[in-house]
Amino acid sequence: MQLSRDELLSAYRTMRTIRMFEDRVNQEMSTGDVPGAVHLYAGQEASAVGICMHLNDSDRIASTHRGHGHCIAKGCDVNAMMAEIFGKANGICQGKGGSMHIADLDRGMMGANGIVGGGPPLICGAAMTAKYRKTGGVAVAFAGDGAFNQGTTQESLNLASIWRLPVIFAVEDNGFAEATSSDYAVAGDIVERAGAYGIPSERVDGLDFFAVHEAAAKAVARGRSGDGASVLHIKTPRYYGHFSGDADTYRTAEEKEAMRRDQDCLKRFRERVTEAALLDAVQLDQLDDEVAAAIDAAVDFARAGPLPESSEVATDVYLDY
Amino acid sequence: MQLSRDELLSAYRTMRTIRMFEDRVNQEMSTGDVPGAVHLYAGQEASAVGICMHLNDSDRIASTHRGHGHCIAKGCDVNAMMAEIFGKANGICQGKGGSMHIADLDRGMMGANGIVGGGPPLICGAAMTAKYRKTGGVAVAFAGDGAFNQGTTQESLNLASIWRLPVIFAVEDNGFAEATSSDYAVAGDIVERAGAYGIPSERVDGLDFFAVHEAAAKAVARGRSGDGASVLHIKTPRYYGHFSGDADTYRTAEEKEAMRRDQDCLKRFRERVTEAALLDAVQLDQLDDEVAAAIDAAVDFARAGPLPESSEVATDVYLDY
Amino acid sequence: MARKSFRQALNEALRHEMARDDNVIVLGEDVCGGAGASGEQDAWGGAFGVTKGLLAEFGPERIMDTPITESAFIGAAAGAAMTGLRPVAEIMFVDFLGVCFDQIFNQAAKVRYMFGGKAVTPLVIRASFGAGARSASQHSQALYPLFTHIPGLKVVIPSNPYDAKGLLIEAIRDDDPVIFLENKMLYDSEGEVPDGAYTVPFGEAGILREGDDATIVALGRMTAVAETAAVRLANDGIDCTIIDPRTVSPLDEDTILDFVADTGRLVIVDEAYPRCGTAADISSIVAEKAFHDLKAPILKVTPPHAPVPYAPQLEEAFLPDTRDVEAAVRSVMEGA
Amino acid sequence: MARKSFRQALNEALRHEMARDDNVIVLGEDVCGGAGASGEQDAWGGAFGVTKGLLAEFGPERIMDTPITESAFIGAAAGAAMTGLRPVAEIMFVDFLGVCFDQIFNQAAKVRYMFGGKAVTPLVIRASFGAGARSASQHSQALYPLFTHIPGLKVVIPSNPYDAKGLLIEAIRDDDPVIFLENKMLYDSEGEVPDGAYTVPFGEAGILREGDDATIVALGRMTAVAETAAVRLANDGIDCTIIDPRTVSPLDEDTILDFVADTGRLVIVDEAYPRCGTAADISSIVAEKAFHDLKAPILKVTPPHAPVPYAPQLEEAFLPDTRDVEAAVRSVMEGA
Ligand SMILES: Cc1ncc(C[n+]2csc(CCOP(=O)(O)OP(=O)(O)O)c2C)c(N)n1
Ligand SMILES: Cc1ncc(C[n+]2csc(CCOP(=O)(O)OP(=O)(O)O)c2C)c(N)n1
Ligand SMILES: [Mg+2]
Ligand SMILES: [Mg+2]
Repeated sequence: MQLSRDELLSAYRTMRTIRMFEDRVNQEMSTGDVPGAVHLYAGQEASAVGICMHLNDSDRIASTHRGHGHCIAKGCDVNAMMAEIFGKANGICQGKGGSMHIADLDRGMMGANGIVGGGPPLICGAAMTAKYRKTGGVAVAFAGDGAFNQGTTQESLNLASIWRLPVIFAVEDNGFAEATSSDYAVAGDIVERAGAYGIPSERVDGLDFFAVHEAAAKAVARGRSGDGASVLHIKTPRYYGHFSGDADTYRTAEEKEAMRRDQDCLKRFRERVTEAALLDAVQLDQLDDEVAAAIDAAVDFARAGPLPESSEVATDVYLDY
Repeated sequence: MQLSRDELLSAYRTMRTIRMFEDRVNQEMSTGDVPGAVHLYAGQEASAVGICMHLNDSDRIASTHRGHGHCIAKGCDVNAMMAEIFGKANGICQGKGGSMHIADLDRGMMGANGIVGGGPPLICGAAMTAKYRKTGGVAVAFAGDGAFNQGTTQESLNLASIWRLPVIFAVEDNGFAEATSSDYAVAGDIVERAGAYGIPSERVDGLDFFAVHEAAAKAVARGRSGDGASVLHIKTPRYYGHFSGDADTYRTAEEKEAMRRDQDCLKRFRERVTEAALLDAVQLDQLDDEVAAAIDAAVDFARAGPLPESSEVATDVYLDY
Repeated sequence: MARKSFRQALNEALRHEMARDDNVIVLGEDVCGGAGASGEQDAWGGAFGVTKGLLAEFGPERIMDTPITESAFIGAAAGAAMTGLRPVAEIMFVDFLGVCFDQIFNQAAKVRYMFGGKAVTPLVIRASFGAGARSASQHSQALYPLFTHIPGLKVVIPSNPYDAKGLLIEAIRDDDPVIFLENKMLYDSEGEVPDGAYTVPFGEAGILREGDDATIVALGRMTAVAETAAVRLANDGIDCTIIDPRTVSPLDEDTILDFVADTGRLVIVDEAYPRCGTAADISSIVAEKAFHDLKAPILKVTPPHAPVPYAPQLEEAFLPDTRDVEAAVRSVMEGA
Repeated sequence: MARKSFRQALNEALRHEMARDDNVIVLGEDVCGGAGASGEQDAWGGAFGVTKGLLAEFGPERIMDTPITESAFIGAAAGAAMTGLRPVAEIMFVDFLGVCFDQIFNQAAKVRYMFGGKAVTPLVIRASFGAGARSASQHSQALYPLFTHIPGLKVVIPSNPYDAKGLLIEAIRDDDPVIFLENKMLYDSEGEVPDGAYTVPFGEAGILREGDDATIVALGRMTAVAETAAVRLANDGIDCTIIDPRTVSPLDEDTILDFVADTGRLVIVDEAYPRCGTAADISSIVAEKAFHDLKAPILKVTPPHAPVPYAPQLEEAFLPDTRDVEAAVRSVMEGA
């Protein structure tokens, strides 16, 4: 599938935004001004962006605890996200949700999720709505290798299969669920396990934006045309520890160094598009600067944001009670 | 695998006991003297017996709502079972459990279960005990086609696989979960789905006692020797409605007639052993009479049993509180 | 008005709302019954026949048999609600909540709050509950205190066919997640039920009887137990008010407090387990807000802290009965 | 005796019992941390480091990292308990109970009763709970009222390192299923803890302070909130008793009733949600059994009926604090 210059620029900008957002959040953690913990998505950018580029606001995604990348790729406002992480009233959830509950239903972003395996059932419902209304919409459940084992995910695969729901299960396999490796915890093979539900299922190189983009194109087309669900098993690295408090000692220093050096989807993207002369380096550097400025602005926005009023503690529990 | 005459007689006796037990419970339902509902196992006898013949009291099984057959095959006392179903104080659970909670831990029978998919996690635990203590014991989770979909079952397959637990998952596929067919509800293929966890998995003809017995022999040997879990996907008919109040109109009269006529594991067993001159018909008829007398006695035992004292309502909640 | 069963009242509520709004869909295990089978396609209409006939009227796109995967289909119902449908999902027995509780209490109940007010989740989850059917420990529980505990859920417990219909219509039209619980012993009970659609509001208790001596609060099937007791007590000159909260979340505290102010005596009859249960909840509200009106201890008439047993003699001993209620009222009359 | 942290006290309890009885095993997500990885094999010791070091001491057959399949491994722990082991399973955050609740409340809790007294299930499930760590709605709940509601479970909530160790040893030696809940804000708190093994019995409250004017009941981290409030109140001449029930199921009713008989005034401070919560539960027991001793309403100091928010300002507003307790005690002193 041939991508236009604008599309390539947009893909790169979004991936870079995610990377810089995460690196910056990581940095801000050490200031002590971020109240809660975060799970950073850095390293996995090609997955979120390669998939979400095919989606519009009426398509839905359900995300995970490691949700910032999905949110950005699905069009959530970066300022409001940052403010949310800082716990401010101008946050995307008014400071009530924090990193693990960023959501923007107008963008079709149905929420990060603090429960591993929480998203796949919800996304089946979003797909039911699309199917029932015949909108041609699709719904994507992002889930980690750990989440893939969860019964809720397995049940969702079954439901999506028998009802031919327009769902894409994007299984982001970063090799770890917290400190436990997927080699140890995931029995058998993810592609086979998903395929045995009768769902077309394929392994995708998460370092290669173009591979993700192409696999996602097929899966999205399948969903839109009424041919049902798909599974993408996306191998991808996790740059940081599991969460902001993780010393990450279960991986060796060499392993982590090699990962960052050899497994960088952004680097690969740059190489590929510059070598093919699709975009030039100067342009990309300029984009990097723009993104850096946007992230600076997001942090400023967040820091300047008002604190929530304590009287808000019990509002928005119900619409009407 | 060659079965001795005694083993053949014992297998037949147990299968016939289950069949007559269930037919009789069905009959007793209409007297109004059985307080609760029952889920009858008639038709599926070869499965319970073909598997449990390989087990001893220190091997464990976990059963389902349709548990009478498993209980009998695992050696539970038929009198005490019948008394339980009648809600009597001499019942196997002192009248507290009823049909859906028959258990006898001394026989390794860890309970019928009112929750679909409730048993597989428990049986993983029994297998952990066997493995940890190096007893060579195995643990069998019976589960229906409906239960196979449940997330608890899928999670148990994963756990049993990665820990190489001595578990046998006996998936009794009677084509229906209540009124919903497995063709509709089960995505993909059970053997493939189980196999994709890296667990040896095979389809077995549940009408053929010898096929079940042989497949179970391999699975049990695998468990005992430390080679981990197995899955048997056993196709089997369900003679009665889902439960005692089910009009069973989702199956046509012809279909049900044909099922009872053509799919009878007891008939097949008789034919096979008499044609091969392993046992003779007279002997088998005599056994039938003995079993009939035993079932009569069980009903007498149950009817004569004392009612539980109402003061027992709050005993045995805890060992110590 | 015609006499109709509780079951029929619920069925009519679903039919009205499905006809009125095509965003209303129904899903659950065997809500039709017969998917993929050779025989009747609407063979069950749910385990208790409540949804029977909807398939013929509204078709398979609007009422769907599900596999036995409660997490997936309850979660899907929540997700469908978040994206614009108004699903009515059925969990056959409330006892099964344990396999899908996360989707109810951490997802459906909390998305609105966590997302800063952005999510709207017009989800109804129907389930049968209650002891009395000889169904033993895993098919007879009440369990509504678990839902009541969770902020974000509304919890409805109708006691009669009229309320059942009106409350279910209200639940379907409500934009928050509603847990709608049907006492399985009431499905065959009858009462006057209008043919048309009407609503019974949440958070407004019903007054089943008025009397100056003592106030009894009872829900669901326990209202009938309270009523029988009240009739007997009236023969002895003890006049009771009976309040049916109808919804426990929201709870109509005002009505309860008003009557306690009048009678000074309160007995709560409830079939849920006692610890952290509904009776305890209501008692504590009164002990906090109407203490000075009280002339006697607040008595709770509940089952013991024990699972539900199978044998009839044991199950009868488990459930609160008329004598228990009578004794409690007599006790509070003595102020003891 | 040495000063030790709550975390270390728990770790010692596990070590004593694993050394004492090789039926004791430990399992849960990352209870070691590092399974299948290239680096450190005991990298986590659980999300809060409680099980750190057990792998080296007892080996991988006795402490096992699990996949993220709570139903399977909590159920497996129950099944292992039914067959003779004494598993201690960890659910990182009690908020995750929703994905495995059936195995806890319909299986582990009920097998003994359903089977007529035949099953013995010496299972301990440990979980962290509580607000204050800026972890938002799905990682900050208390939820022990859900367990307390269920017959067959014991529910333990230690408030200090000494109790934590003694109660955990008691839990592991207990033959019933025990839910052992650790307030995550207490892991770093310190106190005197003996080096050897000892038990703190279930169903016996601790008296943290005695005073004649009012009784405060508080659990877990709320005991410290109550203590601070009590010191301030004492400056104004209001002397409070503080009772820490330590276990809510069983609950030491006698101690609470005795002190209420002395003081006539009761305030319950609890961080669980209010509806059908622990404060309501205790209040209702007192309103039933010690009504005539009461001189004032029973006040509950709890969070609002709302999920736990993320932002610090909101989370502080959510949690009961010293001023709330002080105000409640002053209010009951006035009898209002
Ligand atoms: C039901 C549940 N169990 C456990 C956790 C704790 N937890 C949070 S993230 C995580 C690991 C998830 O691994 P994976 O799905 O691979 O996602 P990754 O973190 O690698 O992106 C765990 C165990 C949780 N949040 N929810
Ligand atoms: C968690 C749960 N969901 C639903 C039910 C209601 N139910 C009881 S048996 C049954 C069908 C089970 O089908 P299957 O596993 O195929 O066993 P079969 O009845 O065919 O033996 C259902 C849905 C239940 N008991 N537990
Ligand atoms: Mg992962
Ligand atoms: Mg079946």
